[in-house]
Amino acid sequence: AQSCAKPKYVIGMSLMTLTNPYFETMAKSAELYAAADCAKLVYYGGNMSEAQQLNQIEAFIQRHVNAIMFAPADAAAASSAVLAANHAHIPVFTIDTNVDMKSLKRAGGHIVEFVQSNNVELGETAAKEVIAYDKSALHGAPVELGWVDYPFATSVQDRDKGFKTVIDGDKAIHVVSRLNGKGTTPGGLSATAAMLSAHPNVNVIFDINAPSGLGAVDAIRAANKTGKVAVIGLSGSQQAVQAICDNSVYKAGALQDPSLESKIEVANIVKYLHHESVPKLVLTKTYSVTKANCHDMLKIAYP
Amino acid sequence: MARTETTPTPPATPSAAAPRKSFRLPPETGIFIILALIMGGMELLTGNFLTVGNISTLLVNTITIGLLAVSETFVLLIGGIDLSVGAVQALSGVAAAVVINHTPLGWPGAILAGILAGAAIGFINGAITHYVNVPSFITTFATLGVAASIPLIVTQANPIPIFDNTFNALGQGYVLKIIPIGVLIMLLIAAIAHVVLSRTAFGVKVYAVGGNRHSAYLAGVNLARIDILCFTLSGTIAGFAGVILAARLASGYPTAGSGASLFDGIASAVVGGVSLFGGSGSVAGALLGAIVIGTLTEGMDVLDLNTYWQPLVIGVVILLAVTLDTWKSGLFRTLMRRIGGAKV
Amino acid sequence: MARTETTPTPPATPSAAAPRKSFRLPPETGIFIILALIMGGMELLTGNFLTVGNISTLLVNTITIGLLAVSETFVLLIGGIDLSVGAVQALSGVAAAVVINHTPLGWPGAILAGILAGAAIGFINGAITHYVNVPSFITTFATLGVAASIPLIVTQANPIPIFDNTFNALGQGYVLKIIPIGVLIMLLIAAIAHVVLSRTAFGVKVYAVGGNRHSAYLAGVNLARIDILCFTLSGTIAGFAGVILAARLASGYPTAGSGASLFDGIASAVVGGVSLFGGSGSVAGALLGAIVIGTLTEGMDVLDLNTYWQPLVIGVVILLAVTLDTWKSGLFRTLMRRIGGAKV
Amino acid sequence: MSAVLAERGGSLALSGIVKRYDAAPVVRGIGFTLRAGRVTALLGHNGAGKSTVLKILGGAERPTGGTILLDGAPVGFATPREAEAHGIAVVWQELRIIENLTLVRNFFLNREITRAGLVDRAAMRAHVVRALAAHGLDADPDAPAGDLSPGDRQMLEIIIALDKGSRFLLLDEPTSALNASEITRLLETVRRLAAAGTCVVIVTHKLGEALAVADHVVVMKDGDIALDAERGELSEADLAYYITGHRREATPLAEAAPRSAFGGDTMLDIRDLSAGNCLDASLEIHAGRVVGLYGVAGAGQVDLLEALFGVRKLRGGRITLNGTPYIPSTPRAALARGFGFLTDDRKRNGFIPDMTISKNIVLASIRRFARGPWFDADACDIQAKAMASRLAIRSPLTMHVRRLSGGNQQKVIFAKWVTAKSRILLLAEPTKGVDIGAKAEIHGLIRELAASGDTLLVCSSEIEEILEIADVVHVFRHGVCAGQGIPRAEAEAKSLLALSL
Ligand SMILES: Nc1ncnc2c1ncn2[C@@H]1O[C@H](COP(=O)(O)OP(=O)(O)OP(=O)(O)O)[C@@H](O)[C@H]1O
Ligand SMILES: Nc1ncnc2c1ncn2[C@@H]1O[C@H](COP(=O)(O)OP(=O)(O)OP(=O)(O)O)[C@@H](O)[C@H]1O
Ligand SMILES: [Mg+2]
Ligand SMILES: [Mg+2]
Repeated sequence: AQSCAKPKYVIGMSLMTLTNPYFETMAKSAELYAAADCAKLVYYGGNMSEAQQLNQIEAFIQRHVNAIMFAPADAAAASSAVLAANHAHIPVFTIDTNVDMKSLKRAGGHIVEFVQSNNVELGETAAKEVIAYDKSALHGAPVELGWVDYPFATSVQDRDKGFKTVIDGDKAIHVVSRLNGKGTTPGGLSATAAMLSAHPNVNVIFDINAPSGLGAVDAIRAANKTGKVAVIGLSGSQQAVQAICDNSVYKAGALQDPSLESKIEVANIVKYLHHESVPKLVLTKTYSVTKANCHDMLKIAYP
Repeated sequence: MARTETTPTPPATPSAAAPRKSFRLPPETGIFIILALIMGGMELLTGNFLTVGNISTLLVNTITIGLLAVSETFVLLIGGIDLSVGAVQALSGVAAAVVINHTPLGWPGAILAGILAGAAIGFINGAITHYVNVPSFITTFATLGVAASIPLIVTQANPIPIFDNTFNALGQGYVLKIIPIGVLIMLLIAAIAHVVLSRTAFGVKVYAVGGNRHSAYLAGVNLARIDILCFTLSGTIAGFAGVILAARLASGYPTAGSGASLFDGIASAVVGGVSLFGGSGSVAGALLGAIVIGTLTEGMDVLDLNTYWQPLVIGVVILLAVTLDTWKSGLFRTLMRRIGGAKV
Repeated sequence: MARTETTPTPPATPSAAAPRKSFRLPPETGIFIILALIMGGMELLTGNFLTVGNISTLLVNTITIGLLAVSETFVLLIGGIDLSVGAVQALSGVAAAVVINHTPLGWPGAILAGILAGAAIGFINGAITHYVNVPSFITTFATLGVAASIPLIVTQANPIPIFDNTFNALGQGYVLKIIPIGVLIMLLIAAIAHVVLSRTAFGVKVYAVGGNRHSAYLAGVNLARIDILCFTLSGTIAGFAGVILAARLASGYPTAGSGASLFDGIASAVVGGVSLFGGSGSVAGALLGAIVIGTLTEGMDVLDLNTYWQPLVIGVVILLAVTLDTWKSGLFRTLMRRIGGAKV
Repeated sequence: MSAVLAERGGSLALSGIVKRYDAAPVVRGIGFTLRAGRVTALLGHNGAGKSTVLKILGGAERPTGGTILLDGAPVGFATPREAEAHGIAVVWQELRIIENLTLVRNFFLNREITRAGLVDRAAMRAHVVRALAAHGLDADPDAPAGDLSPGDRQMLEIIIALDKGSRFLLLDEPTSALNASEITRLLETVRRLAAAGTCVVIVTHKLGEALAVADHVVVMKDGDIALDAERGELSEADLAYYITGHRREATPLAEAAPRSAFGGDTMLDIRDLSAGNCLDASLEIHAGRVVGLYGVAGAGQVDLLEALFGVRKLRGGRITLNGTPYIPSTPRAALARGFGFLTDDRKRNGFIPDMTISKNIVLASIRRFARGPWFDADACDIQAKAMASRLAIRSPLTMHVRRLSGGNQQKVIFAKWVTAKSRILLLAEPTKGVDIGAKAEIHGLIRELAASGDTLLVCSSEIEEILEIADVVHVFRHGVCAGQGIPRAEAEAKSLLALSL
C-alpha cells in the first residue's frame, strides 16, 4: 500500500449498528483498506434505526463525501437516504444488506454496487448443518428445534427464509419454539432460557447471529443441559468459532467474512472514483463451520 | 429595656397599583443562549457548521424530536408523562402507508389517517389515565406496547413503501427551494402549541392543573377535559411526527421510534425547562431543548466523533448546558429552589 | 362521556382517639394477588407453567429487572429518577471482566470493581443532582451516556470473555442444586433494601424527603446526605445487577442494559406501586412488580406468542393489573386520590 | 422574675439583619433581642417580614447581611438542623408536617428512637400516644398526618415543637387554625414554659392574644422595626397604630345598623344533611345574609360547606336551592349553581403556587376573562389590580403566589372568590393569617357582598369574627347543630362558646 500525506477521498459509511462485532469488524477493516488506498473513512452506527441512518446520510451529504457505504437497518425504508445521496450526486455502495431495489427504482434512485454475503445461503447452510448434525446423542428422538430469532432486520429475515426452506424439507425436524433473541447475547440468553424450561425436550437451538448464539450457549450451560442441547447457527465471531473447535455446546454453523466484504467494497469504490467500471453485485463467499475446519475458520472469523 | 419608637409612616402605596411593568427576560433566554454557545462552538471546531445547508439539514434531522418535545410538553405540564409517542410514530406512519397503498383516499387520506391514529392513542391515554386513575406512566407504557405491536403485526416487520410524491414531499420537499416543508410544519405546530398554551384560557387551566390539581378542581376546572385534551393533543402531534417521518423515509416504518429514542422527546422538553412534575415550562423551551439535542447529535457527526464517544459527549454537554441554565438565574435562587420544595 | 365525579368520604367517625392499632393489609397485597392471578392464568393456559424448573428460570430471568426495580426504588422514593441504571450494568460488567482478565485480583476484585463502578456513577448522580440542582432526569441522562460509552470505548464493542468459574457461578451456579445463586443474591439485596427503607431512621427520612422535600428540610433532615445516599445505593445495586449479568453471560458485555430495557426497572417499580412523585411505595412492591413483568415476558415466551404481539399483550395485561390494584383499594379512595392532588 | 431567669438562660439577638429576594429587600437591617424566660410577640402587617425573621433565626433562610448573636456570641445557621442543634425549635407558618408519614414518624422525624440500628416503633408510638393525650389531640398515631384537619395538623406541629424541650421556641402564627379553648391552653403552656426559662417568640395577628401572653412586643413594618418595647401599658389600639400606621376610629362595622337576622327569601333549605362529621343538620339560609357557623375543629361545620360545594360526599339529607332540589356533585356543578368555596386548607388546595397572583385571582371565573378561546390578560390584570389594592396585597402581581407571605396568599384566595361573583359564598376561615387592616377590609367586603344580595356562610374558629360579621349564627357541637339560628343581636361570645363545647 502507498502512504499518503493527505487523503484524496472521503468515504462515509453508515452501518445499521456498531455494537455487533460483525459490523465492528466491517467498519474497522474498511477503515484500513480505505487508508491503504489513500481514502479517509468516516463510519457511524445507526442503532438499528433507519431514521437515524437517514440523518447520518444527510450529514455525509452536507460534508460532501465522495462516496457512501451503506448497510441499512431496513431495506424498504432506506430508499429515501439513497435518493438524497443521488440528488447530491454522491454514489452509494451498499454492503451486507441492500436497499429494496423495487421501491428504489420506482422512486427513481440507484445504487452503484452491492456487496453481500448471501444471507439466504447462510440460512440454508445452517439448516444443512442441523440436518447433518450427528444425532446419535438423541437416541432416535426427533429433533426439537428452538429458533432464536430477530425478525426486525432484513438480513435476518433472509436468513430465516433460507433456513426455513431447507428445514421444512426434513420431516424429522420440528420447530417447537421461535422467540426473539434481539440479536444480542442477553437477549439470546433469556429467550433460550425460556425455551428450555417451556420445552424441556428442545435439543437443537438455531441462532441467527453469533451474539445471540453465545447467549444460547450460556443459557444451556446454566440449565445444566450441556451435552443435551446443541447450538447450530450463524457463528461468525471468533468466540463462537472457538466454541465449535472446543466441541462445546456450539456444534456447527455458518460464517460470513465482513473483512472481505469491506475489502471488495472499498476497492470498488476507489475504482469507481477513478472512473473504472465496477460490478453491480458481488456475493462474497460464506462458509460452513464444523469441528473439522474450525481452525481454518478462526482465521476468517471476526474478533 | 428602652422603648425604641419609630414614628409610623403612612402605609406605602401598594406597589401593586403602580402601572409600570418590570421588564423580565423570558425564561427561555437561558436555553437560547446555550444553543447559541453550542452552535458557536461547533462553528469554531469545524469552520463550516453555520452554513445554510447544514442548518437546514440540522433542522430536518430535528423534526421528529422537535415534534415529540412539543407533544410531550402538553402531558408533562399536567404532571403526566407520555411513553407512547415514539411508538405512535410507527403506528401513524404505517397507517398512512396502508391508506395510500390500499385505499383510493390518496395522500390527504393518508395524512389524516396518520394523525387520527395518533389522536386515537392519545385519547385512550387520556381517558384511561383520568377515569381509571392509573398513573400515566402505566397507561402510556401499555399503549406504547399496543402502538408498537400493531404496525409490526400489520406489516410483519416489513416496511411498506410509499410512492406518492405529494405525500413524500412532506418530508422531502422544499418551499422556495430552501426551506424544508417538514421543518415548516414543525415550526408551525410548535407556534400554534405555544400560543394555545400561553394565550388561551385552556392554557391557563393546563398550568393550573399541573401546578396544583386539587386547587384547580376546587376552582371549577374540568379535570377530565384538560387531561383528555392534553393527552389527545400529545398523540395528535406525535401522529404528525409519524406522518412526516414516513414521508421522509418514503415508507411506513414499523419499528420507527423504538428503542432509546423513546426518551428523546421527554429529554428535550426537560432540557428546555419543562418540569417533570407539571405546572412549569413552555413549548418554546421544549423546542429549543430539542434543537440543542439535535445540534449536538448533528455536531458529533460533523465533527467525526467516534460513535462510541458520542453518548458520553452529548450527555456531558447537556449536563453542562442545563447547569449553566440553572446558574444563570443566580446562585441564591438556585439554592432556594433546591431547598424550597423543588423535587430532585 | 358524561360522568359525575363523586368525592371523597372520610371515615364517619374519626378513627383517631383509639390508641389500639388497627389492622391494615400491607399495600403490596394487591400486586401480590395480581401476580398470583397471572401465574394461575399462565398455568391454565400452558398446563405446565408452575414447575420448579420454570419458576427457577423465571426468577433467573428476573434477576436483572428485579435488582433494577430495587435500585430505582431508592431514587423514585425521593422524587428522582435514575436513567443510568441500565448502562451501569454494562459498565460494571465490563469493569469486572477487565479486572479478572488483566489484574491479579481475581474474582473478589472483579466483583468489587463491578459494584464500585456502579456506586461511583450513583454517587456522581447524587452529588450533581443535589449540589448543582439539575433535575435528576438530566443528570442521569448524562451519566447514562457516560456509562454506556466507556465500556464501548474500552472494548471496542467486543464482549470480554470471563473464564473464572467462581465468578461465573454468581450467575450460573446453584445453592443446594436447586436455588440459583443469582436469585438468592437478588432476594437478599431486596430484603436488606426493604428493611433499610422500612425499619431504619434513614428509611423514614427517605420517605419524608420524597413526601415533602421542604418540610423534611425544615425538620432538619440532611438533604444532601439522603440524596447522595439514595443515588449511590441505586448505582451500587445496579452494579450488582451488572456483575451478576456478566457472570451469567460469562463475559463483560458492553451493550448490556441498552435500548428499551432502560425502562424496565422504572416500569417494574411503578407497577409495584412506587410513585413517580416520591414518598410512597416499597421495595417489596417494586420487586413484585418486577416479577409480574418478568412472569409476563416469560409467559409470552412459554406460550410461544408471536414476537410481534408480545408488547401489546404485555402492555394490556399490565394495564389491567394496575387497574385492578387501583380498584381493590376501593372506588372512593381512588377517586379521592384522583381529585386530591395526586398527579396524573 | 424574668430578669433573673434571663441572666441564667441567655439570649438570642439580631443585629443589622438584612434579607433580600432578587434584590428586593424584605428585611431592612433590623435588630432586637430575645431573652430567656420571656415571651416576645412579633407583630406586623402581612408581608412585613415576620416569617422571614423567624426563618433566619430557625436556619431556614440565610440573611443577606447582619449577625445573629447567641448568648452574645455570633452564630450562623446554614440549615434548620444547625439551628436546632443550638436549641432553637420552630413551628413554621407553612406547617412542616409531611402528609404521607404517620403521626408517629412525623413526631420523631430526624430524631428517631433507634435500637440496634432499627427504629423502635413501639417506644416511639407509646411516647406519641402520651404526648397527644397530654395536649388533648384526639388522633390515630398510625394514620398519615395528611388525614388530619388543618387545625389538628397545627396542634400536632406545636406538640412536636414543645416535645423537643428547646431553649428557644419560635411560633409563627401558631393559633391561626386553633379554636378558642385550644388557644387558651396553648397560651398557658407558653407562659409556663417562659416561667421555666424558655425564650418564646410568638407571631400573631390577634392582638388580644399578643397582649395576653407577651412580656415584650416587636412590631415590624415593611421590613423595618416600628416598635420594640416592653408590653407595659400597651393597648390593642396602640398596637394597631404601630402595625397599620394610623389610628382607627372605632370599628364602623360592629356598630353599623344591625340588620335583621332573617328575612328575604329562603335561599338554601338544608334538611337532615349528614356529611363527614356533620350529622343531620337542618338549616334555613336566607338570601343576602351573612351566616356564621361556629364550632371547634372537626365539629362538622366545615364539612357542611364542603358537602354543599360537592367535595364531600353526602350521607343523607335534602337540599333545596331557591325552591328547586340541589344535589351537590362536583365543584364545577356547584359553581354553575352559584356556589363558591374558600378552603380552610390553603397550602394544600387553596392556590396554584407557581402561577402569578393575577391568574390565581381569576382562576375560578376564567370564563369571564376569556374572549372566545383567548385569555384576556388585560382584563385579568385590571381585576387583579383592583383586588390587590383593596386587600393591600403589596407584592407585584406577576409574582408567583408561592413566594407571598402566608397572609397575602390568603388574600389572593379571598380575591379569587370575590372575583368569582358567586351568589352563595362558602367561606372556611376566610381571614386565617390575615393582618388586622386587611381583616377589616375583608369583613367590609363580606358585608358589601351581603348587602348586594349575595348569601355567605362563614366558618370561623374566632368567635369575635363571627360576632363581627354574621347576621345569624349556628353553633356546631360534635357534628350536631346545637345552636340554631341565633340572631346577632342575641349572640354573645360566652354563650356561643358554651354551646360549642
Ligand atoms: N421566596 C421569596 N421570594 C421573593 N419574595 C419573598 C419570598 N419569600 C417571601 N418573600 C416576600 O417577603 C416578604 C415578607 O414575607 P414574610 O413571609 O416574612 O411576611 P410575614 O410578615 O410573615 O407576613 P404574614 O403575616 O402574611 O405571614 C413578602 O412580601 C413576601 O412576598
Ligand atoms: N381522608 C380522610 N381519611 C381519614 N380521616 C379523615 C379524612 N379526612 C378527614 N378525616 C378525619 O376526620 C376528622 C374531621 O375532619 P374535617 O376535615 O371534617 O374537620 P372539620 O370539621 O373540617 O374541622 P376544621 O375546622 O379543623 O377544618 C379529622 O379527625 C380528620 O382526621
Ligand atoms: Mg408570615
Ligand atoms: Mg376542615
